[in-house]
Amino acid sequence: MKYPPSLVGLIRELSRLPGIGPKSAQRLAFHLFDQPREDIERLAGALLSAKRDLHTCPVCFNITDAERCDVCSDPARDQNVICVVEEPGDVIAIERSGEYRGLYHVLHGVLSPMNGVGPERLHIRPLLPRVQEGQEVILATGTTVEGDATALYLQRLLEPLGAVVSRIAYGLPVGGALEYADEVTLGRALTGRQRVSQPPASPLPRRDDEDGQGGSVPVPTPR
Amino acid sequence: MKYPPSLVGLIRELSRLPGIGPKSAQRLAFHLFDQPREDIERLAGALLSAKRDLHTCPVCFNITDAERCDVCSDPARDQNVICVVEEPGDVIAIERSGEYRGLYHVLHGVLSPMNGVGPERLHIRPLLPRVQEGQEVILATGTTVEGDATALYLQRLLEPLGAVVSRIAYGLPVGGALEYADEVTLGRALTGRQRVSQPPASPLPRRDDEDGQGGSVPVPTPR
Amino acid sequence: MKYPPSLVGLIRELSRLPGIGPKSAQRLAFHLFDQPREDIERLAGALLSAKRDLHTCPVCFNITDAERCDVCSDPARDQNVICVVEEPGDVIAIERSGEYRGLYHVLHGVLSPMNGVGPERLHIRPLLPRVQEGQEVILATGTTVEGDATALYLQRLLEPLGAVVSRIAYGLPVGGALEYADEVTLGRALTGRQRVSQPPASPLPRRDDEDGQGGSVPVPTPR
Amino acid sequence: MKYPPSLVGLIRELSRLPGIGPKSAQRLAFHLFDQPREDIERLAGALLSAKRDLHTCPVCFNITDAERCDVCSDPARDQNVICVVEEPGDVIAIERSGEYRGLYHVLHGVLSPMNGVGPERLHIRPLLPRVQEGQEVILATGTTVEGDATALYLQRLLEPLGAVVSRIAYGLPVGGALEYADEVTLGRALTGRQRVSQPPASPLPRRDDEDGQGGSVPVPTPR
Amino acid sequence: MIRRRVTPAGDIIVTLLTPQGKIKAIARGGVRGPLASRLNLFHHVGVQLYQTPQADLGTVQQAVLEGALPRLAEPERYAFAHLMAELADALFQEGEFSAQAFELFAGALRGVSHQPDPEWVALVMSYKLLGLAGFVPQTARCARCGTADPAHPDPLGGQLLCVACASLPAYPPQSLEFLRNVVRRSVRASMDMPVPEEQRPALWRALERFVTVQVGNVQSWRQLVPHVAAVPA
Amino acid sequence: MIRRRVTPAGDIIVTLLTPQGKIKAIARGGVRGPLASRLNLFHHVGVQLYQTPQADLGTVQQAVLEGALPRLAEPERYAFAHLMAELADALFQEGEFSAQAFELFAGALRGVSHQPDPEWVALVMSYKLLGLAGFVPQTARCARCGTADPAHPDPLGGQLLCVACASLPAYPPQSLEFLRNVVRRSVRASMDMPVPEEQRPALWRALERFVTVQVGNVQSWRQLVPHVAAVPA
Ligand SMILES: [Zn+2]
Ligand SMILES: [Zn+2]
Ligand SMILES: [Zn+2]
Ligand SMILES: [Zn+2]
Ligand SMILES: [Zn+2]
Ligand SMILES: [Zn+2]
Repeated sequence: MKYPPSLVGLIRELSRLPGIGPKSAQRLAFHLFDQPREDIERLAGALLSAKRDLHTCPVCFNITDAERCDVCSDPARDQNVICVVEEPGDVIAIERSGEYRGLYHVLHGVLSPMNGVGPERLHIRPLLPRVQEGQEVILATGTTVEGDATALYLQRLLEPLGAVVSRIAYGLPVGGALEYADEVTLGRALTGRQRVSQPPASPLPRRDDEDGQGGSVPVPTPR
Repeated sequence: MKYPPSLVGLIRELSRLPGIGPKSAQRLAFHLFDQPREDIERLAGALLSAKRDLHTCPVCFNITDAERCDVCSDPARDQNVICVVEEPGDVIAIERSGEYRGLYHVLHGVLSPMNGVGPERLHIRPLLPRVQEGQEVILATGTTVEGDATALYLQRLLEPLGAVVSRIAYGLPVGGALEYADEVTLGRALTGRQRVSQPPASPLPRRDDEDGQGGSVPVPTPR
Repeated sequence: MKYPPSLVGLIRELSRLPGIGPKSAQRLAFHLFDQPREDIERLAGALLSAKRDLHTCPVCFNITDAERCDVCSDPARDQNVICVVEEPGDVIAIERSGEYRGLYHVLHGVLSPMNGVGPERLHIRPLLPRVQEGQEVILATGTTVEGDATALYLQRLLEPLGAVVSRIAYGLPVGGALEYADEVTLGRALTGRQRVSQPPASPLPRRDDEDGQGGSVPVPTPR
Repeated sequence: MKYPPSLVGLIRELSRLPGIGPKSAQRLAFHLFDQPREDIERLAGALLSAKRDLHTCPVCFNITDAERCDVCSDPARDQNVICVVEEPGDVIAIERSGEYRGLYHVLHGVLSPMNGVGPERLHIRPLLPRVQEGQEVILATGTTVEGDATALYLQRLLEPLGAVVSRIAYGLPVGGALEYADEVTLGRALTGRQRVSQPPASPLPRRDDEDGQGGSVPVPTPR
Repeated sequence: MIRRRVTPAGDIIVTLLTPQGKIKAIARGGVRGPLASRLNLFHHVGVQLYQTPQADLGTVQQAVLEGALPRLAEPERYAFAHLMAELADALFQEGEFSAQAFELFAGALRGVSHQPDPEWVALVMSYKLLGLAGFVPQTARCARCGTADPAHPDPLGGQLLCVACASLPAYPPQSLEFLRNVVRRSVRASMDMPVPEEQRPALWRALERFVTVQVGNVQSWRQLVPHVAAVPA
Repeated sequence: MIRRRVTPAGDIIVTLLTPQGKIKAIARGGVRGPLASRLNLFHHVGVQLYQTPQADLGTVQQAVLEGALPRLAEPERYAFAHLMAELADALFQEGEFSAQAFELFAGALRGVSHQPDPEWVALVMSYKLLGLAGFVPQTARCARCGTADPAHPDPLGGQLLCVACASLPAYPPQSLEFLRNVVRRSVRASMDMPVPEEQRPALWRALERFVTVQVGNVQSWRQLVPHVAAVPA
């Protein structure tokens, strides 16, 4: 039995989508066959109009359909912090956490020489004029070797500009048990531990934000 | 932060697809954003032309883009057997097994009163004129309760027509161990066991097909 | 840090058990450490007394603590059928299915030349004197290649004795969909299909047992 | 069929073990039945001698077979840091990370009033005399609400003693991508971020340990 | 989420109080994945459950965090949160629809988390939860002889006794006013009239007795609520 | 681990260079579990694979971290580590047994991570890896005409040319000594005789040409090694 070319064509196009194997593509194609024409047209239309309308924000390289993205054009966001992330999806993840009110900068990748990705392939150059003396830049690339390398590279570029450069914390996920943590993460959780008691000498008042840890200071690593 | 409407629209359309949750839809949308325009247009085109070109075969209700489907229009297929299945995907599954050379009939569903699916919602009526006295009809609906009910319903309809009605075998999947089979399946595998030794009295030559089971005869169920 | 030898020893012994990796063994050991002494002693006692009391039934090689096993010594069991299985656990699985009332024979393995298991390593020889002319022997070894090979080997031995030899059914597990079955199993489910309609010529009353398949007869394989 | 009592007894004892369901217990029992007597005796012996030899260290409540545990009796360990953990298994996890050279204190649980676990049920009281003015105590209980509550409780007890109290870091596990982190953890990873650039005013040399983050200082949380 | 237990196999077994009633479910292997963060004690989560007819426990497929109350881990709040969760677990049965119970319980946890006087929140909300579940202390008549307007503690049943049946001095007026009205009047009204701290131990003892007799054993307060811990068991 | 790729479904596909040869495998759903930490680029891991005859990729069941080299993320080392990994990936085939290749590669990564002069480690180890795989630059005779004792750069093939065939001035003596001996002599000996920094760009150009012509396209150095980036592609 030969399959109709337009069925084969649809299955082939669907199986190009990431995370959709040939079997899922086939199931999707049969599912779509059963849908009313309007639904298919709406899906096709959504694909085309997304491609037509969306582009990257010229300031932060987040995805937008406007001249500037929603964060860059919101004066209520804290203009004094920039959080640097790998991908537009990371912006959504951070926004969902509700813990951040500053600006973003989306690199669209990580340094990976063996995949031909050097600094010039990432949106690094346009980040530099955005950074002011004393401004904080949070390096929120992934905690992989590639994410670390990209963060270290940026750190070297940003320090001479007088930026306060920080890195998101490595450690145990919330709800975790030591027993189930891998040894690398556990090691980082120990070396990155934060002082929670007040240093006896300094009479600074302890900050009282809701996680009870905001005012912590790091302690030297015991070996 | 508000997301651009065309991004939101694309994510919504994608998350309507079966097996694609909101998070995968978001990931897919970002992936599609990164693809060249031509790829998006090709995918949208494949969706539209599949919907335009494909329809069900008027004989067997398989999916086709021709007047009759590839199986129905192939004179080399064994015209003396019809295999009744639930969905077009089942035709592909059976073709892939390579064990069948007859015709098909696709019901496009199973009897499910609870979901409002009665016999009139399935392509049952057009099956009847296809069935000749002495022709075999294999009921290859799923081994769920609904599949069984549909098979029993068809059996009652087809027997008066003089058809040889058969049901695909229940039993242990190939590569299975008894210990891991559920007790219902194990029970069916026992009651459906097939005689493999030659009946001593009958001097019929044993068929020697490659799975060594073709010529088997059932044995009465011990209780 | 060095761990106490008796802790290490316990973890080592526990991790020898099948399905218990080093991490589970460690977790088990800590769990056992927290249990009262009596519980540990009861577990150790259960291990030792099981080893002391249990042996294989001299007739069917099932596990028993009596002279003969519970099945062999039960006159209510159907003495006319013997179901041959690989392991004692398979007896329990079949008993749980509630579909069988005959006798058993436990091989304690399958033929596997690669692992040095030939016929002489299995309890095959004591099976032969148990089999009478006309008695049914159900070969219920697994549906793996080794299980098939063992079944074929036994079939050759048992046919000359006049036994009615049968094999448990291959096919779709109960509750299965064709789409999710692998193609080999699907092929077996098709070739092993069972006739459910009454043969028109033969006026035999159709058996009406609850699965509607007991009186079925096989149909020739279409190719 | 009735199963032999010593088989039933063994299966019952085995299925009491955590993580071993009735089916695994049955499989284990049959496996043990096949093992040589010496192996069973060695396992039973390991159980009994572990129970006989092991007890908690009177200083840190880790498991040991000696008067004091291996860590407490090792003068090479850093006597100036105590890491407080929930369970003996956590000591092993931390030792495996290779990032810690100090002492331990094992609570044997977490505060959980609804399970009847108050401070007096944990080994908290014997921790207090171990803590000296200026000594660091790392609170390495889990990152669950219970672990947090226990850590906060200990913090209040230990601060008046002049201890430097710290908490293991919350954050992204090593090798993680923001997109796959849950929003709670991502929020903690952001608020717990560490300064990696040198504060411009203070001319302190940056520590150069291999993770490049040891000398980091926390930064205020932007909202 | 009112209970959370991790099995040695790494599954998380949770008990949730939802607007659709109390539900027990399992997150298989959950302790190793992102569910561990969301399925935390006292978290407000939206879960997607998969329930097969065979299994007795539904399986948590997805969980979305709606709200976390991290301050509940503070020593002065933690035990009260446990008490609320344990009371809710004891009072409401699986399969029982109760949007009101869910709202009341969620409000109780928020109050214990945010209010400056978590002890008072816990006392008020405990009586409100009991009332919603149908357990209302008898305050109009002596619990032993039926005499009207009793005013003395009932050391066995946690209700009120008349002067003749009583062995203890009468409650101070504020405590008496609280016991007589807490179930009926609004939470806000009770919150605005806190009983002085020195009168609370007696109220805790009464509550503990009432719950133990009427509902059953609840562990939380025996362990951590300081006033009750002093009571001989 | 010499390559790592995360699929949108959250699987991690890794390429490992092992004493038993190069292996490609998949860790299903790995990005959400503890495997993500261990299966990191340049990590030395012990893995337990499950290989079915049908599937083309083995499945990573367990992974144990043997060693991490976090300093490889530093800008001055990172590109060299990538170059080593990419070279190893290009030079060694799946199913090819090579304990020696594993040892050499592991030594190269350790060297790039710890040595004060990672560039020199990368140059030496690149030539050693090439030599082990059978790619040895011709240094005894001119690559174009065969004249003995050539001393000039070969801008196309990265080998050596005689004065007649050459268009560029001869290599300085240290560079020439290095090119003639690096494959044969021990790593330690080469490490003890570093070529001065100003001579290295020419060596990198030669290596880049040689690898591109003999082995194929390698991306790493085009991107980050400063000396080579200057070369017109
Ligand atoms: Zn922007
Ligand atoms: Zn057709
Ligand atoms: Zn027997
Ligand atoms: Zn100790
Ligand atoms: Zn009275
Ligand atoms: Zn020449």
